[in-house]
Amino acid sequence: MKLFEYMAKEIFRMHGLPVPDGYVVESAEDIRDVRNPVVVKSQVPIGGRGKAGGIKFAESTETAREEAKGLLGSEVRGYRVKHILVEEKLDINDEFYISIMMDRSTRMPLLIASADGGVEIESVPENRIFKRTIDPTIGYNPYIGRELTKFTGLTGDTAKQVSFIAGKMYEIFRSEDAELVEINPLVLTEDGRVIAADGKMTINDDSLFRHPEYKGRDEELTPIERKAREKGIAFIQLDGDIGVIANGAGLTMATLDSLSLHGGKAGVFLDLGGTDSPEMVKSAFELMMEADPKVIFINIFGGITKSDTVATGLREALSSMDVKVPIIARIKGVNEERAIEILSSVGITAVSSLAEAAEIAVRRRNEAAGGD
Amino acid sequence: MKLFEYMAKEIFRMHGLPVPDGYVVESAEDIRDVRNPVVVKSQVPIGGRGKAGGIKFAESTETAREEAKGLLGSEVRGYRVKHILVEEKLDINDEFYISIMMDRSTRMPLLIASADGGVEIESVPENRIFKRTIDPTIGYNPYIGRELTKFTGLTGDTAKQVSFIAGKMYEIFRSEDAELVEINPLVLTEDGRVIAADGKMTINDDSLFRHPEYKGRDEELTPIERKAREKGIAFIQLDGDIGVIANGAGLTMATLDSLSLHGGKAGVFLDLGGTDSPEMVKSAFELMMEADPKVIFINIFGGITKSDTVATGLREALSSMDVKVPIIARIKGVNEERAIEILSSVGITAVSSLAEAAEIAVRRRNEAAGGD
Amino acid sequence: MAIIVNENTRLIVQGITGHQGQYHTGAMKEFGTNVVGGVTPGKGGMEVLGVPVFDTMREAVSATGANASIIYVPARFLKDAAFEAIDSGVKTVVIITEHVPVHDAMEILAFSHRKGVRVIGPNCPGIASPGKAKVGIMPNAIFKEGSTGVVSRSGTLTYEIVNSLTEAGIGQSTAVGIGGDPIIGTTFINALRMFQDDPQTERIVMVGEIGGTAEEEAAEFIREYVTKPVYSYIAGRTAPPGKRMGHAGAIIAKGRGTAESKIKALESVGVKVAKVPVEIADLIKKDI
Amino acid sequence: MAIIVNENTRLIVQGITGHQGQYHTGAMKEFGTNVVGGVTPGKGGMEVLGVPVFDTMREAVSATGANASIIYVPARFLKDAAFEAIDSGVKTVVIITEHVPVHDAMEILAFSHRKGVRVIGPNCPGIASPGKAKVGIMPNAIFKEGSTGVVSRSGTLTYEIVNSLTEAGIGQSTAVGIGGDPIIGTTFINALRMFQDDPQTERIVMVGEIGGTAEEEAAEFIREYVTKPVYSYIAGRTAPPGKRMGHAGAIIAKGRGTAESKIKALESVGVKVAKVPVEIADLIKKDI
Repeated sequence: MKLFEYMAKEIFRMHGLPVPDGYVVESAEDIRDVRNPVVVKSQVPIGGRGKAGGIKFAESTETAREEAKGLLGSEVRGYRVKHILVEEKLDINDEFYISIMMDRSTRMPLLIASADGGVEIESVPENRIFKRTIDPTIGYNPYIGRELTKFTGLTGDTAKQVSFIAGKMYEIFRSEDAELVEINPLVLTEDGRVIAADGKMTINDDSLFRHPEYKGRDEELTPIERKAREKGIAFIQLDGDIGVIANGAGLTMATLDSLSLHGGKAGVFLDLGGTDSPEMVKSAFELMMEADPKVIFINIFGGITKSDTVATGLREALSSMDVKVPIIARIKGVNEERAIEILSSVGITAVSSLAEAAEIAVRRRNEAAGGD
Repeated sequence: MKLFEYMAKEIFRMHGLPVPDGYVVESAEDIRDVRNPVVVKSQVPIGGRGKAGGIKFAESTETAREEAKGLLGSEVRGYRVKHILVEEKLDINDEFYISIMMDRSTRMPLLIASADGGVEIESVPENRIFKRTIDPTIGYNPYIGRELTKFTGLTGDTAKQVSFIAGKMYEIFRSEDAELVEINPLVLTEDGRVIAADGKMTINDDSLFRHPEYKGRDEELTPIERKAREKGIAFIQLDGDIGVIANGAGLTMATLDSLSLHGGKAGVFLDLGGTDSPEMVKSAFELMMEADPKVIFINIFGGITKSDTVATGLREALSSMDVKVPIIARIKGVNEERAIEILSSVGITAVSSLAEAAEIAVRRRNEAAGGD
Repeated sequence: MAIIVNENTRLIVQGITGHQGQYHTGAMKEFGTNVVGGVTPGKGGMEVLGVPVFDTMREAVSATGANASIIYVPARFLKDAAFEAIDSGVKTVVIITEHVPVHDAMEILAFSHRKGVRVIGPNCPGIASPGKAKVGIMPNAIFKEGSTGVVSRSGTLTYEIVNSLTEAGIGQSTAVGIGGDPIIGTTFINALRMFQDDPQTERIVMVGEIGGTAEEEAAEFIREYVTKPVYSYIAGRTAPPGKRMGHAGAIIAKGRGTAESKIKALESVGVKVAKVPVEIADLIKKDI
Repeated sequence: MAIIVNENTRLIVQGITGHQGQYHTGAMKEFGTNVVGGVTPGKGGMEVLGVPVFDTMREAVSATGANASIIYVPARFLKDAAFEAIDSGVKTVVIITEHVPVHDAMEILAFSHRKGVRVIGPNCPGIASPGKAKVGIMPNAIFKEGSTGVVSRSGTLTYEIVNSLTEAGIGQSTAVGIGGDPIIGTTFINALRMFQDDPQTERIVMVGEIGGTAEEEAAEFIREYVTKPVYSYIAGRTAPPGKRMGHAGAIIAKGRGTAESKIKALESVGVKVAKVPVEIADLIKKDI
């Protein structure tokens, strides 16, 4: 789960990593008296807010509240703003970049830093970027900070502060089960402080069971997305109009590829995540109906459950629903002939070949869409 | 440094490891009203207190104070008792043994446990003792507790408590830089609690710089021992009468062996710990004078410092002291001829061969001792 | 020969008394796997389908001479079970469990590396060498013994591909599902190296998907090391771009990670890439 | 040949700008060691005795192609310096620093094991192969090139023994002081194995002391592996019993650890044990 900036900074503060003085509000009235210049920052789980007009400056209480009013409820890069972070405006002398992420190749944390902060790090030349794998069996040690500051040309007290911050970031990365901890920009102020002016964190979803403090603090979901998450089903909205239900991410994508080969496009897809239990298929079907597709395409490769059991479950589910759109099922596994029989008996076109099923699904969609 | 039982239990308590209710006193008057039976335990840094009469039981305030009075100031196995631990008397159902120590062979912590607690663990048959190396890169994990309790035949809630305690002991072992954490007996009470009835800990001396909380809490030293420790000199009292100063533990022991070969016996030895600096030699000499030996034997193998520099330092030290006993110096290293000259000029018998020097030292001792 | 598991595999099932553990113990035995024991703490002394159950891995290994384990325990107990397996003396550990915290996976793999133990997974369907042994959850019926090595990041998509190979008469030496998590024990490169070195394997099918750069790295490795023909399918050609690791991730990815990038990288080293799963069998049949 | 250090050793001195670092850099250069660089954080760009100083080990290794390092930094900074060395690409790390916390030593050795780096020490005088290189603090003058390998737990006692060998005309292939701390990187057994395998070494001198069971374990290893003649001296025959690790330690020691136990174990595998240091040279001279 991606944390909002203000949540990331709460965690930074708890670990003793310096952040600007500030607080979060949900309404402009909650902004306190502004004595020194402040930044009014819309809280959206995406970068590029500044360019998109999501960050404002104010020198008076009135302006600050006005700017907050403008931002709250508005859309910034596709996200509705519900929270505003009000912070001291820093006197910036220099801006750095620093992050720690989980690196798939080495299977270890990777520390990334650059003296060229405040811009998109992808745009910084490779030879200006410090990258350092941290062996988790020994963790962060001061020598890594020395390598970092040497590379980035930092010296003296600034180097010490940045080293300290890198160590704190590693501590946070490990203790919070993060996939990413990123500060951009890390600001060197005119008076020599090094402060996290921004903060991004992604917490590994699979670790949330041991981080109850994050419960209910994740990004907002549509009602249907929330329902899907509760069932453990991945729900993705796309721009086509065939509804796809499949088990397993790879098989789901292969299903999209197969539809595409015949000229079809998915409008929504539900991935049951490797399971083929009748209950899950039923839940997915209920969710699918809410997404209102033109055709529904089910692709189940039976692993643990026998195909006919899955088919029976699906037949039961359908008996209590009023489904108007055509359903095409590709069903494979033990007792697939029996499964195909069961589904055919309730009007579902069922076959065992993925290619054939995809072709039929696209044809039906085209029929349903008429002259679209 | 070895901790007294009551200090070890303070640490156990801080980490959530169950210990009996109790408190420490330095005077019998400080014993509070006794409502339930208590144990009155003399605090000495050595095992076998019980047999030596260092542990008493009391059921009334009066008896408790009487027993404490008897113990305070007495000697238990060679140690003067200055502290008394007063604790609830446990209703013992069963006694186990458990410890974690640093194992030289594997260079890793070793967990040792037995269902046969309350006795000297050396007396327990090998096949009743559970031993398990803990890899410090992964630490203690529940499966190690399951192996322990399986081996020792513990089940159910007792097994769970013992597993928990083993994990806590590992946590303490690591966080306190311990060389040893030992509980014997670990008691299973009649009402099903598992409690550390005793506690032993040795903190690694070289780690004390990062454990300021232990400062001044170590065992008592004689004034001369304290002075030696402050100078970084190892001071050991023996039962002979030749005073030995040497640099390095191995060389010091080799010096004793060489003296012994010629029939001599050291009375005290000072090990400068590998250094050969004139200042250290001087300090050692001053300490040595307090120990009042019959002959002083100095054995310095020069490494970093040139021999003549060491000799000059020694000459200076002697000029301000009134040394009556014969001094024999074995001095080896760069410019040893010059060093021997310098020492000879102030009446010290100096040679470069250890064998020869040892022989002379023993002869002088015999002359000094006369008809002993 | 086959890779990793074969007729000499002596398997312990961790979590054998659970629903999944029991079911798959049966399926693996049917496949021909020599399941020598199971472990469930507190259930030592029981039997599951004639297989003796032990309380700890140490006991199980010392009593049975096992050299491999498969783990079905829930994610929150997985780290402990995996450490126990790696520390027990077995040489191969297959982790079926899904939703394993990524930091746990990292620690498990650091330990396995230290101990010289091969880990497959987590979140994988396991491995099967038809005619010899299966250590996993893949349906038995889809396999046929042969000379094609299959390595895949997906679960059910692996079944799809293996099934389509079998239906086309193309048997497998070994099929290994390495798992789709970001942090996994056995990579494409590990599997490619073993297939290249395995005499039974004559060609390799590599099933990838969008995200990460494992396929691009595999392509590099194929260029350097693999001489046997490699066929591939990359799932997600038409899928929307997945979640990315923000800007930090972009630095590592450097424009890689898309289906196009992966397909291009693979084709540039001579790999034949199918557009849909079933096409792999067609590509192979053209060559043999 | 010699063991561990030789004419191909390219050495970095960690803590080169300190008093000890400077002094021994000079002494090692005089001995013939190829000291290619030094490291002191914040002092990069300086020179010490013509040796370039770097801020970090990474830089130093990449600029000089170093393959070994020696560490003189104080105990409280030692763990960081040792991790840095092990992580830098060098293959040998000699830790002179004394009073290293035993848990730090344990962590350092776990990491060195993971990285395949040889650590000597901590709290050791280092290693010298006369005529080739010295990485340590032993006095230069005591050495003479030859065919006797020396391994010792002590510091100054090593000087004593090497010196008495040299005075008796017995040269050394390599002399290594492994350090007297409980937790050390290179053990008697490691050194014995290397000396046995080293063509230059014809006989081995092993200098032990009371405490621990390393000498008893070495005796076991000698029985199994060492065919070259071994001579020994165990310091402390007449010393009082040292500190013991309480009852827990007694379980491990099982009556071992005394001079008698060590001497008996060594003599039982054919090792000739001297009563005093100088006697070692006599024992060797009788045999050659």
